[in-house]
Amino acid sequence: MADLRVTVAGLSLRNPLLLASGIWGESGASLRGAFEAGAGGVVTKSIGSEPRDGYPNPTIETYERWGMLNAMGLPNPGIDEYPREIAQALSAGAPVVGSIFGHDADEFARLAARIEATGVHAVELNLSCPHAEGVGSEVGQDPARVAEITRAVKAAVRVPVIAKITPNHADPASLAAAAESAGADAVSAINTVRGMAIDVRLRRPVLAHGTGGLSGPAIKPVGLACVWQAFERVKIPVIGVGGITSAEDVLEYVLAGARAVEVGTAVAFEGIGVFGRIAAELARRLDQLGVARLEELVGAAHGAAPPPRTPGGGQGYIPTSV
Amino acid sequence: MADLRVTVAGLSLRNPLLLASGIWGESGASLRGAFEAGAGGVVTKSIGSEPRDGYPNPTIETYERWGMLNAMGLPNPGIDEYPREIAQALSAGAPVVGSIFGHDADEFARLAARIEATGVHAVELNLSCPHAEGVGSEVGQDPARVAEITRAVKAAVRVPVIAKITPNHADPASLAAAAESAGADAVSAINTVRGMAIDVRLRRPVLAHGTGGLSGPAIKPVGLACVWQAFERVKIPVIGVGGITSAEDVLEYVLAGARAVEVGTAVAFEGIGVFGRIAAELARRLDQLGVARLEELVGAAHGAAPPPRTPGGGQGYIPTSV
Amino acid sequence: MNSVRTIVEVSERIPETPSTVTLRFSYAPSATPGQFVMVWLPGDDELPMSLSYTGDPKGVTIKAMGATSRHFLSVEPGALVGIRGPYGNSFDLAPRRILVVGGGSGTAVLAPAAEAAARNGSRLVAALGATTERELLFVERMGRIAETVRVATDDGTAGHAGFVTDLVGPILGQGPFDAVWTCGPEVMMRKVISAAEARAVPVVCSMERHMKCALGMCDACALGPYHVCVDGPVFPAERLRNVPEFATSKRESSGRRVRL
Amino acid sequence: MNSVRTIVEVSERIPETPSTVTLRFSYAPSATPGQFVMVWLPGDDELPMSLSYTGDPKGVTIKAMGATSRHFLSVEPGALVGIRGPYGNSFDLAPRRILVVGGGSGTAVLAPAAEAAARNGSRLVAALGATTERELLFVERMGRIAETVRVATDDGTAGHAGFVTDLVGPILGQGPFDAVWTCGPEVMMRKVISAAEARAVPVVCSMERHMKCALGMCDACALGPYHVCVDGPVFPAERLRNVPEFATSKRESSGRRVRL
Ligand SMILES: Cc1cc2nc3c(=O)[nH]c(=O)nc-3n(C[C@H](O)[C@H](O)[C@H](O)COP(=O)(O)OP(=O)(O)OC[C@H]3O[C@@H](n4cnc5c(N)ncnc54)[C@H](O)[C@@H]3O)c2cc1C
Ligand SMILES: Cc1cc2nc3c(=O)[nH]c(=O)nc-3n(C[C@H](O)[C@H](O)[C@H](O)COP(=O)(O)OP(=O)(O)OC[C@H]3O[C@@H](n4cnc5c(N)ncnc54)[C@H](O)[C@@H]3O)c2cc1C
Ligand SMILES: Cc1cc2nc3c(=O)[nH]c(=O)nc-3n(C[C@H](O)[C@H](O)[C@H](O)COP(=O)(O)O)c2cc1C
Ligand SMILES: Cc1cc2nc3c(=O)[nH]c(=O)nc-3n(C[C@H](O)[C@H](O)[C@H](O)COP(=O)(O)O)c2cc1C
Ligand code: FES
Ligand code: FES
Repeated sequence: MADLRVTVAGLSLRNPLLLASGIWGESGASLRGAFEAGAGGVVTKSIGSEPRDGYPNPTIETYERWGMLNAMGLPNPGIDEYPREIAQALSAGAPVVGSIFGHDADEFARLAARIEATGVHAVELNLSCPHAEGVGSEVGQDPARVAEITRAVKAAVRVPVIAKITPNHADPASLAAAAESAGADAVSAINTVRGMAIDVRLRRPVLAHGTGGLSGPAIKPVGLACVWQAFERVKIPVIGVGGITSAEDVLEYVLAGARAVEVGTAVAFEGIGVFGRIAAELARRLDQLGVARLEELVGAAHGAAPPPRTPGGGQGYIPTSV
Repeated sequence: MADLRVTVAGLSLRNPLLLASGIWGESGASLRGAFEAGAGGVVTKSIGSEPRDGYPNPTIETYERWGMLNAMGLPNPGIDEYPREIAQALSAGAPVVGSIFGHDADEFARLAARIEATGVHAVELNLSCPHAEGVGSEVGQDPARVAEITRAVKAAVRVPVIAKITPNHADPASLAAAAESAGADAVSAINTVRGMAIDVRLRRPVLAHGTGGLSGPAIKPVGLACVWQAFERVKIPVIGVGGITSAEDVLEYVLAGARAVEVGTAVAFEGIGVFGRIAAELARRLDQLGVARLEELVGAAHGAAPPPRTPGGGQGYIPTSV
Repeated sequence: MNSVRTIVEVSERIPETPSTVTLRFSYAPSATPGQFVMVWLPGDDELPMSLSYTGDPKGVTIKAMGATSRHFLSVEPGALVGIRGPYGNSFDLAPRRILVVGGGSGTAVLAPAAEAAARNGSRLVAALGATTERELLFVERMGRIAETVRVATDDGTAGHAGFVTDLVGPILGQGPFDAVWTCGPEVMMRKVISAAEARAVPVVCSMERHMKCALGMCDACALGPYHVCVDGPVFPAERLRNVPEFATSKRESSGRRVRL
Repeated sequence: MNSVRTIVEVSERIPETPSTVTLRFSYAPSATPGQFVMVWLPGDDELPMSLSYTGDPKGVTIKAMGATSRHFLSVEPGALVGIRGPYGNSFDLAPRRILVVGGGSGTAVLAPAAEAAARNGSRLVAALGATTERELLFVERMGRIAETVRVATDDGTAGHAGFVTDLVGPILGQGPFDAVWTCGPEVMMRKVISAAEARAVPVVCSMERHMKCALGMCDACALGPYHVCVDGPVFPAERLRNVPEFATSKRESSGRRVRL
């Protein structure tokens, strides 16, 4: 039976499947439930300094089984209330990553210290939520601010720090590089892709907030490209996120360079059993492929020979780094 | 019967459906065929200074009916050869938009003048192809270069100029604003979303080029958000592109602010008959909605009242411009 | 999971009490009693609402609580609302002798379930409570199917003066019952459970929690190890026994726990 | 449209001529004779290839032309290749008397079509051409189903010394034929059409054009008003009559037209 264990940013995981931030992440019982259902570890909902309601409903729109748009607006109980939820997850033995969001480096650093004190095994910086003003990707789209925030958080905590980057950028890998330069222990890619839904009869946006973030299978190609490019650019481990619903998806991310992955929207489409199912599938698939340890495959699609030739005529094809 | 005619960037179209660049766009007979199949007008393949083979195959990957990834690599016969193809489309009476790509403002200006001379009714600047080195979004992701290129093209031609912008950016509307400030007559949004596909058994990227661009239904939410934001930011007309497969999709784009739309990937999934079908559907749907002229709906979802209240508790919801 | 949103036209508006209105509309997906839908009032919020009519046309029965539910009261026929669902589980409709205990708008979900059970051959007694006589919901509707309908009002304007829960013990004492179904404020439901447990009658509760996605994803509706939107809203009381939040706390929109 | 790519293992490699090899593999989607698949040699290009075997295992028969097709020659059993399709239309298999005229690797697509027609009761004559005897493709395979197989080689090492097209007139003169099927260089096919038209026998041609998407989208395979990938590859000669490019020009990868 193939070995699914991975080590990433100091986390030792029994399998590479993390619960993504924002899914089953507000209550300690849910975090625990996700772990018991087979997740290798859990990332909490992104927590801020104050309780925050998020946007009014409608906060989600779905597209058959291939996509979902959400603008939750970062609802969270705030850092004063949340530690009790984390405690419940930790007591179940789950590796817990505390996700935080803030307006500036100071706020991030303060939140990081607070959440570290709960006993989380790592901190993930939400530098990438596409639908919240003054936080999320608004602070995370500038490499300089990514570096500044990462540096401040690194100075404030001892646990590993993971920077979660946005795909809504001309060069997402530059954000990964900025995080690495400031000492991040890993990057996770990606958060949702900015999107919107309009209702024709009502002549208005569907989400109360107007724009939201696209997740689910639709964004898997986007996530794979970001992970691929980040892997080429940084030495720290990359965690792949976006549209994962099967063992095959996990392996694609791993081959692109991910050392672990996060699973979100699949929980809505399939239920929390998705973790157990994918983990079992993954072990079977690796056996089938004759791979003893999942970690052997990290980044293994890099360096595959490029097409060796120029098709007839014209100015021809010049292979480039992708 | 509802009036589907629209006027955009000086083009008078019998219906808002343009053939998107890169689809049925290399041969004059195909451009003509798309018009005869019901398109309101056609955009040519993006043409460069020299013949260019594009990348070797595989150049496409599909995802059921909801998405497609391509890295054609801008194959095109070059500006010396292409005028004969345009002539064939013009002779059929089709409104023709000549799409061009280049490495810098000079090359764009030269190409624009050359393509204007063929008699095209407008020029579209490809500032947004996500998978070609030194051209496409590499020049189009910087507002200053978008403005510089647009300005140079405007100085070189009399026909209207449309800047096609990329969604792979932190703030795509800023690219629209840059184009407007430089005199663009319209913007089209969006080109494809950067993405990648990996094959697990082969342990390599599927596309010969590695990364490619995602198109089709998966990116409709992304296109709608870009059109919405561009409409809020600029006064020049916006042309919506991305994932359109039905009259409902067209109306969503129009309500978000598009005065016309382009249809690409749907041609692969349904055939060129998609134009006639959508045009007929559109007329029926407008009749059903009691709308006499499609143009009445342009941008009509803007200004819909935001949710009026804060849900109980917490720091509450502050409506913002989306 | 039916998560596609459909815009429907309200076909009928039935004022039920001064604070409660039923809206009927055609909505194709089939539903079973106990399930709920997410109802969007465009320009306003989207709220979970039990189906008070599960056939065609479907219906929801809304009591004015906060701003949005109050806005729903003024929705007129012809208005467009967004519906998605139905979501959640439903009542077991096997024929038995059932006591139905509804408090306030909680009766909305019990009525279609009671009707369906009656059609299947169940024998029913109903106990309905409200603040005052005019606020009693579906008394007539329940009267058409139940052997007996007992009412209670806080102010004594009709039936028992006091809580509907006061009626439960005496009714259960009068005859063998196989089940109690209840929906209303959690403190009320807890009392119903106590009274029924004393007589070893199993209770089923229909629960409410703040809801956003209704897809078992966002965690807004977390209740102990459950998500009310997918594991509920109908819970046998045994499943609630080890849920410390039951009748003690709930979560706000932010996820913050507040005492009930 | 079957556009999902499947990675298959080559199960058998059959050298057919010094420059031509057949690769067999299991690939589930059903196909009809005349259709093609896109075959990807990982690390190299992906090329359109007619199915030379449409049953199970399927097969493609590849002649070394440029670099990629040459690389295919050295593919061994066990190698992984990517397949998508089948794409395009197919031959009309109604029973008739058919003359099959193949030039070079063109015979690859004609063989399975001829076999299927024969199974349906068609009577067949085949005329096959190549540069030299050892390059003649599927002579034995055609011999098993055709009443007569005539061959032609440029260098006279077998059969008629000269073009296979020289055989068409004489064969058609010998008996009533209902149809001619041909695949090969376009100049060859044009000559076949002339010879058949002189005797009023309708011709069907299997065409090749540069292909990228195979989905009727990218325009690489444009041929007059047609896209060979979806409107073809099988064309009745009448449909080609008004296509000036036929047998005169084709498009390179760039879309630039070049003379044949
Ligand atoms: C499964 C389910 C079925 C329900 N069925 C009915 C029904 O049939 N009839 C009926 O009148 N009410 C029903 N409710 C309650 C209803 O959804 C609202 O909670 C209530 O109408 C108050 O909403 P408001 O926005 O006007 O109140 P607010 O002023 O916003 O707040 C009043 C209370 O409503 C709660 N609330 C606000 N938004 C939501 C939300 N999205 N989800 C849940 N609670 C919310 C608040 O937390 C607060 O406790 C049901 C709730 C659930 C979860
Ligand atoms: C529908 C169809 C069916 C075909 N069936 C067969 C078959 O059964 N057996 C067989 O040997 N060949 C077949 N071919 C031809 C084959 O696809 C290639 O053209 C040929 O193998 C040469 O490829 P190359 O890359 O080695 O040559 P190159 O050196 O690249 O060029 C040689 C020629 O091949 C053409 N070519 C290159 N790439 C492509 C492409 N993607 N699509 C089409 N032509 C291309 C070039 O334009 C040039 O004319 C078929 C082509 C088509 C369109
Ligand atoms: C409902 C919902 C809420 C989310 N909330 C957060 C959040 O609080 N913080 C965060 O970093 N990402 C959040 N995300 C993004 C996910 O963690 C993940 O990056 C994204 O959904 C892509 O993965 P998926 O396709 O598996 O869902 C949220 C996503 C969804 C769908
Ligand atoms: C095969 C293919 C080729 C394309 N080539 C071009 C191109 O040459 N120039 C350009 O501006 N856009 C090109 N595009 C992008 C489309 O014009 C369009 O912006 C995009 O596909 C989104 O629309 P869709 O979802 O309707 O396809 C291409 C898209 C595809 C799928
Ligand atoms: S409402 Fe989102 S999990 Fe139940
Ligand atoms: S190969 Fe693309 S249109 Fe035929």
